[in-house]
Amino acid sequence: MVTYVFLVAALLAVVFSLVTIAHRSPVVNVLSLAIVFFALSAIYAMVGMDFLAAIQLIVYAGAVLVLFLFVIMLLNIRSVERLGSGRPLQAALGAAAAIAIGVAIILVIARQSPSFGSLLPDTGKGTAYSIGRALMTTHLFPFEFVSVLLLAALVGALVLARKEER
Amino acid sequence: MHVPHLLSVVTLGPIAVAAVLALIPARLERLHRWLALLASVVLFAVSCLIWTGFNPNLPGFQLDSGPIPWIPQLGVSYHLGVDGISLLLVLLTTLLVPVVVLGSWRSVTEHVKGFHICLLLLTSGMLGAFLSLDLFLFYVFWELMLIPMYFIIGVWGGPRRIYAAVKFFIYTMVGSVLMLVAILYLAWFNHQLTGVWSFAYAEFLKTGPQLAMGTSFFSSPQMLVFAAFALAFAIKVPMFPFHTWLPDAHVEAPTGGSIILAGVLLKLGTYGFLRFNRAMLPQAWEAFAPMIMVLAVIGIIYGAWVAMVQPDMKKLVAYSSVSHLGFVMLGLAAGTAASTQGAVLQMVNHGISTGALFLLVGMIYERRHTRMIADYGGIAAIVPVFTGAFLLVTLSSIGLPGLNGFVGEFLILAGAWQQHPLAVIFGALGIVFGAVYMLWMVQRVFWNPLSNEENRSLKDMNLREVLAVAPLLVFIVWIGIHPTTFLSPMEAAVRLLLGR
Amino acid sequence: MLGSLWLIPILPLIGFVLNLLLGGVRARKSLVNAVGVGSVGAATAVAFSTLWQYVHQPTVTIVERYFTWIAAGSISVNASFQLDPLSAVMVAFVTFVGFLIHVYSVGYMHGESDRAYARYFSYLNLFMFSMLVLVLGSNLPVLFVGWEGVGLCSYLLIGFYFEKDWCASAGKKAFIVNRIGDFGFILAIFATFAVFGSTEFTDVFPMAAAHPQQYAAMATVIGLLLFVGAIGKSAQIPLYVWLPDAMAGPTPVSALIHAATMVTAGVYMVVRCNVLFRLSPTAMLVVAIIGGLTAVFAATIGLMQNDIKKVLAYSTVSQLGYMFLGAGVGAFVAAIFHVVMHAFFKACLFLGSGSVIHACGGEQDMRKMGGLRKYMPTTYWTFLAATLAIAGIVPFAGFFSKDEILAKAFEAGSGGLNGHGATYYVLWLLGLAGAALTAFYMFRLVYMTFHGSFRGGEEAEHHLHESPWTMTLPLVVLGLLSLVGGFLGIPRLFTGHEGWNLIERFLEPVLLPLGGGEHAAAEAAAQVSHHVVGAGVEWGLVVLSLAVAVSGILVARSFYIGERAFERPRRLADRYPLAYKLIANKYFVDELYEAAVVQPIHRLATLCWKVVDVILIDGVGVNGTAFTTELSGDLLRFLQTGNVRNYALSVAMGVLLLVVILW
Amino acid sequence: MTPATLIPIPYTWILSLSAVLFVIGTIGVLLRRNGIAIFLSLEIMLNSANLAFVAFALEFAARRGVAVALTGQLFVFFIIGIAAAEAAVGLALFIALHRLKETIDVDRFNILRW
Amino acid sequence: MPTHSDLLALLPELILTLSAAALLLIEAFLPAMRRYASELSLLAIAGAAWARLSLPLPGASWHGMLQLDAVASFVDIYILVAMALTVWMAGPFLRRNHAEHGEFYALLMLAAVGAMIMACSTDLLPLFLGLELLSIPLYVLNAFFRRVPVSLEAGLKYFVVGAFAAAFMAYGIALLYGATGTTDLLQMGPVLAVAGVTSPLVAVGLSMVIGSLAFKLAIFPFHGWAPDVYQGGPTPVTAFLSVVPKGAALVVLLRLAQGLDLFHLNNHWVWAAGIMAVASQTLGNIVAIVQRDIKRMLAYSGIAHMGYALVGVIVAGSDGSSAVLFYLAAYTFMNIGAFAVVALLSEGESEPHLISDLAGQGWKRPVLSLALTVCMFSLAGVPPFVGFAAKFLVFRSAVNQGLIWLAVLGVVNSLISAFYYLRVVYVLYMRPLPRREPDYPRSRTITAVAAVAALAVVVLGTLPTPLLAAARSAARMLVR
Repeated sequence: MVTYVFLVAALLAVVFSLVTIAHRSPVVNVLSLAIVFFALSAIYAMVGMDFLAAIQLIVYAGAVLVLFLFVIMLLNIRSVERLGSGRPLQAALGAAAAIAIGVAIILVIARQSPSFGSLLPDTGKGTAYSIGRALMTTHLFPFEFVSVLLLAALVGALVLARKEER
Repeated sequence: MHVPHLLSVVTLGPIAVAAVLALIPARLERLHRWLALLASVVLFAVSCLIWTGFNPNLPGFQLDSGPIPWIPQLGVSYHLGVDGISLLLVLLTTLLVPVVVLGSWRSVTEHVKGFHICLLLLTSGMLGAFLSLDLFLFYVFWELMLIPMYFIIGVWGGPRRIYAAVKFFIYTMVGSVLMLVAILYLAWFNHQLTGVWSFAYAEFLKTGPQLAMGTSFFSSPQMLVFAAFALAFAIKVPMFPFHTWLPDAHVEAPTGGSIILAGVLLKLGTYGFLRFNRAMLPQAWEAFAPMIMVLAVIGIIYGAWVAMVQPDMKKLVAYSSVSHLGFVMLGLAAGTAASTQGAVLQMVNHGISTGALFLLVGMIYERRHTRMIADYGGIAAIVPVFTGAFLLVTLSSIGLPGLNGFVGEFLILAGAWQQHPLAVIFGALGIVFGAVYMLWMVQRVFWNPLSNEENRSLKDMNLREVLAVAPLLVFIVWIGIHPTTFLSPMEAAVRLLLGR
Repeated sequence: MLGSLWLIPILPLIGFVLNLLLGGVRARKSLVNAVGVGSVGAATAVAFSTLWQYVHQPTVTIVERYFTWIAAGSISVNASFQLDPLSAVMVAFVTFVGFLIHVYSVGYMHGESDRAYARYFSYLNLFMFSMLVLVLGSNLPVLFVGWEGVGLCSYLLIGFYFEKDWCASAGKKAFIVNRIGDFGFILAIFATFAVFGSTEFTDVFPMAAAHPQQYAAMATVIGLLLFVGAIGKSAQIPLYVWLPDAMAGPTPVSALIHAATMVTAGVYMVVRCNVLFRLSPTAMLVVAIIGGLTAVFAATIGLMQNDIKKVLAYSTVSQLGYMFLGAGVGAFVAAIFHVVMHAFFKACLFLGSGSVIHACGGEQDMRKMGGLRKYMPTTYWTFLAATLAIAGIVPFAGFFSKDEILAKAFEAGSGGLNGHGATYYVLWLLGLAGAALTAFYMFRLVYMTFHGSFRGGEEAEHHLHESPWTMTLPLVVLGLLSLVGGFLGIPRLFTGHEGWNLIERFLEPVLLPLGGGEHAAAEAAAQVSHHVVGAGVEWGLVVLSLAVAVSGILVARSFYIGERAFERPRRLADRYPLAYKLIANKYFVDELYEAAVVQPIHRLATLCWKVVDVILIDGVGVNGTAFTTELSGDLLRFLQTGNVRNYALSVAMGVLLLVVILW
Repeated sequence: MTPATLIPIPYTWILSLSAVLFVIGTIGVLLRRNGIAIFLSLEIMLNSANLAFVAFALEFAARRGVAVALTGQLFVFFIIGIAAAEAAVGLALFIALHRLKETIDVDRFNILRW
Repeated sequence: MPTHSDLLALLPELILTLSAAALLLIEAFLPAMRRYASELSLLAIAGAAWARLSLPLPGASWHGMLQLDAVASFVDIYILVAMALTVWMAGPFLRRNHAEHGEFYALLMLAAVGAMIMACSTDLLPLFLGLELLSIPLYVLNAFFRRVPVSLEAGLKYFVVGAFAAAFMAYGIALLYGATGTTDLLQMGPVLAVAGVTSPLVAVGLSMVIGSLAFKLAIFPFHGWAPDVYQGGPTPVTAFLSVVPKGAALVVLLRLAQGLDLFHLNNHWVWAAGIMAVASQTLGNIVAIVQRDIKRMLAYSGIAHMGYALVGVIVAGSDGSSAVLFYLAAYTFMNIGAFAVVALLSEGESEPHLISDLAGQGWKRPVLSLALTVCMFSLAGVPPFVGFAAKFLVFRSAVNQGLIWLAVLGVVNSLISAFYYLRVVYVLYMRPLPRREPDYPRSRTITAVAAVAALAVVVLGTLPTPLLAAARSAARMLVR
């Protein structure tokens, strides 16, 4: 049962990520990417990583993608460009390189023992608890640090997109 | 009179003076000239102290300044020392510097300040290269010479000066970069053997000969190291076929530049061969000596021939340098005591004679702004003193007995004869051709009917110019009649050097 | 003054320096005379007093070391002089003739500007210095110093009128051709060092003489190399070409340098090294052959020259040939004897011709002269005496010396010296023929110049006059010497015993006995001067050579005297046009050298420069590399397309690359 | 702590999925001209990385225990944060670009070259 | 909860971050103070430097995520100095371009913090975060002049390629994590050592991580962005960009190479890195020869120089590491010196900085030109300048490791590089001033920056001992 769910989710992810990169309309791209994210969060949830699943939905699908949509609307971009149009060589080499890398990774994976993964131990508190603890103890530094990162991003965005300097 | 760290004073003094000049505003041109002149004369005087303080009976290095740890982590130290060989070359250098200052009095008219600063830095570079007993230090000085010379050629030079300057710089670097790797390798090897990191010449003298000779060139560390050094020096000498930078550099460089270039810089090549290749890598030297000898002989004759057909006086003299340094290399390659001493003496001779030639050519160039032989002819009647001086220098450079050139060539060839008569026979041909191209130029410039009316108004040498040439002429005759003065100090050093 | 030989050369050197300075300040001529002539005069005085002391003391060879000149490793050369019979003779006549010619120059050069005048005398003094160093030097390098020094002076003096390009060229030619000779000489010095470890005559020759077999082989090498030097300096085939051109210099210079002294340096050197030559039959033979050939060859050219000085020049070459012939047949003494005699009469001839030219206002073409006898008697008579001397008429100087040489050549032939009898016979015949030619062209000269009527045109004729005493005095002295000088070496044949052959007795010690030991000495003496031929044959030879000479004179007379003068030669020329062209153009030797040596080298040199240097090394090698680098840069820069996605792609590929390598 | 219970999905499957997504993302970046699209592809790549982390975390959860698994999850957490930050800056950049040139076709920005 | 020492250990970073925030506040509420932004940030930098130098180095802190050791402090100081020079010259520069904004300095400082964190982190997580914090402000700073097309374009290019590389890094980290079960380099090493020779998993993971670091270093073939970004970005930013990220990235590479002992772990590593090193040297130098724009030329020269530095990374060990650290310091001074001069000898940001426009300046602006000349010769590796000492150390380490081929190719390359460095010099001194003399601005401050840099180049070149000592002690920390 779970297997089928996973397979479906995986299928969705692949297909819609393809749509994301292939479709001409930015809006469609964003929406299909949203579907990909849903699929991924589904997988996370399925393997018991509820917290990740949640932020995947909230932060990504919820915040980031919406941001994208806003921008697209704002600039009302409607590009008629299609995948790999214009530069055949770049397209060919690019695809080749990407696939080659993919093949490499697959080969690597193939060497891994196909042991069955396991659900995380059900502590009853879900993963959020342990992650939260980690963030406040062992991983306090990165956690705080990300705030600086976000500050930088904030300022950066401000500097770039600010309408008009006085 | 004892001066502590005499060698350091001599070597670094010019830099100090240069610093002083740097602080003086550029518009005070006369002040710059006079200060530079004063400094260089004092420098010569001080370097004479080296001579007086030098004990000719000691074979090794004397008057050491240092070793002072410089980059102790790498075993690099600051260490200067002088032996009979470097003594002569140091004196030659310090003798030529005032000459250059005087010779540039009129020819260098713009950026006077810069010129003299460059000249002084260059002086330090040359002296340092002759005196340093640490290969890192040597390399630093060796490269240090490039920069001021690059400017002297490029800023105060002739129409194609930039090309010439860059060519000079790159050409020289081609050789020296590989030398750097060789030095590093030697240091590593030295560490393998002794367990200490050091770039000291003394250390390398001990460990260098232990480098394996291997079976083939590429499998032979010693030969590879030798080749790396040899390339650097062969370019500097310059030996055929690495000589093509020389004509350009000489023709484009200002008078002073040419004098230094021909007088001293080229000697660094031959000096390097003797000091490093010969002394540090004896087996490889054995293996390469025949090749060097062949190249030297080719250089002698080739240089003479090409000089013969030059329309430009400076180019002619430049190619004559190729020929003369061929003699020096021949003497070094033959490796007998006589030929080696002759070679060292010939370095000095060439420095003086060719320096004087460039100086004189420069003087006439200042007057007529042409160096083309064809533009002259029959000026002997108009500028007798100049003619006399030029004739004397010419005779010295074609090796007339009683003048300096002969002594050197005689010792080189006589010494080499015992080893390789054939090489000597071909080398001696160079003497014949030498007479041909020099006398032919003299005839076309000074004799024959006065072809060009503009020459009728030529002025003869003035006092400054006479003063500039005089010391050189004195040495030309002195070395010619009583070379023992200069041969005896180097004897012990040469013996030691060849002994190993 | 014995014990301070250095005084002799040093005096002219001082004169040289002083005159240079005087020239610088444009001093008056009288001052220059005082210095120039005075210094040489003093030197002469010193020389003769020294010699006087020398001959009155027992030691044969006196060597004075002054200081170590060059010393390095195995090479060591002393600055030292040596006085022995040979150098004594040389010093004597060099100083004497030199002095006379200085005196002569005072008159001859008075027309020059003060500065040029001073320059002239300074050069002349420098020459005297160098020549004396040459003859006094006690080892090869010092000898070489003088050797090159005289070369330099001849270069400077030939090019004295440097504003005339042919003079300048002639000077250059002289120096360079001499250099070719010096090339051999200096190699010989190196070889000597290598073989004997020294170049002191007093070391080398006894050593060589002591062990003939051991050193024979090297002696050949050294001897031949030395002889190359002699060929250059003494203008022998094939390097004689510079001497005729050297006549471009002032006539006294031709007299002093290119007749009397410098050119004989080669002979001196060969005689000086006689031991080495005697060790090597080959060397001897070569010397003799070259000498003999030159003697005749030059004489033939002399036949048709019309420039009075050119005739004398070629005759000089030919006479030098005789000297080498003499040396080559072992008649070293005779060679030196001839050197001295030649110095007398040839100097006299040149000075006479100078006086003639002086009179004719610089005209040197004999066809524009004639009948000068009545205008300048002194010149005529002295000239005649010298001519008879060179033609070898009894009892003039040339007779004894030349006859000695020919006799020795004949003996060498009949005695089969070193087993080359036939060759030596041929050489003797050549010598004889040369004698006839000499007599002919010399009298041709005399007749064309002094006899008949003046052909130089009217107003030239008015200026004809005898020269001043400063010029005639040396003429007279030299004329007398060429009359009586020969008595220095009267052969045994005439007097019945050796005693009268002063010069031979005097020079005997120079010819060291070979192989050491008494027996060997006797054998050596026999080899050098053995009398295989009887007195009858000798008388025959004497008569023969006299007859030859006289016949030559008669032919000349019949050609150039009387109302049908110049007719026969013209007819001859018409009959043998080819030979005429050939000889008149000096066998085209100069042209040959130009085409075969000078031009090829020049072309080769240009090739080296324009092709090897500029195109190959610099163009292809150096600039080629630079260009290639820059070109590749210009191509590679287009990898930088400016398209960001390409950059991303290259990142991806880079990762791929790493993956592949690190896998 | 109850022992981890197996789920019937080999983690290698998840890994493979991530690989595929990574490839797709890469292709997107390399083949699209539209800046936004490129950006979306980048997001796909980041997510594929996340997926990989998750996969390995699962694997380790079984073999090496919770802590090790946690590292992976935390990484995912932070990557999401970073993605957000990049998004902000990136989008601002595109806005600026669009203001300047009325386009976000990256191929049109090639003044700087060679 | 973070311990006292944890906080102290990061005091410099804290100072910078806080003053960045402060600057932002000033920007927002005290526009009048804006003029002193650069001075204030200089103060902050000084404070940070003081903190780093005076406070003890606790070593491992923040649960072993950060390693505050001698290396870290060396690099921190290096970064701070570089930033100080940048900020110092930025003041007049921005004023001239009417773009005086506190954000500029704030972003610079945040980027610096990122770099410093990168340098001291031994865990891939803070490493990655640091990388991002370093990158994101730089994306912005390159595009800081939003009016200037080239500036924006530079930002775009840096951003796209940067984000792409970052994605690779993320995935690579994931794979490494998968291979070793940890993201801590110090633990990773032993694990791999136990696991024996590399699994492909590690290979791929490493490739991706190293690749994205190489992107920061602009090593071939990850260099594509560099010339465009250098040319387009505001000159002070370029100066910063050309040294600080490279310092951080190199140190991380060193930690990797050292921690995982790549030299022995994977014998292909030497080849891979060696090829990349030589390739970047050659490409950088050869293409630099034909550049007309000096900033672009410096970009290519930078590519080449990172190639040299990479040689030291390959050798690793105390020799190689110390050589690399020394190289960093040397490179900073000569490069920033050059950029300072460029910032002054140009007519405006939107104008190209043509080398030919320097004609004749040598005698007109002696100090600047001398500084530039010194930097050029130093970059060319001519003694007695620090550039030579740096190259000398790197090649020495290579020779001592038996990697003579790397040394030889290296010196040959530095020979090629002489071509274009010399061009700058002769244009300065040997070409006449053009008819229409360009009116280049004058600024004591920027001149001072150039002079200081040049002076440092000379002094460190003639007396490298102290710097070398520091580098070596730092390297020793790295090796143990």
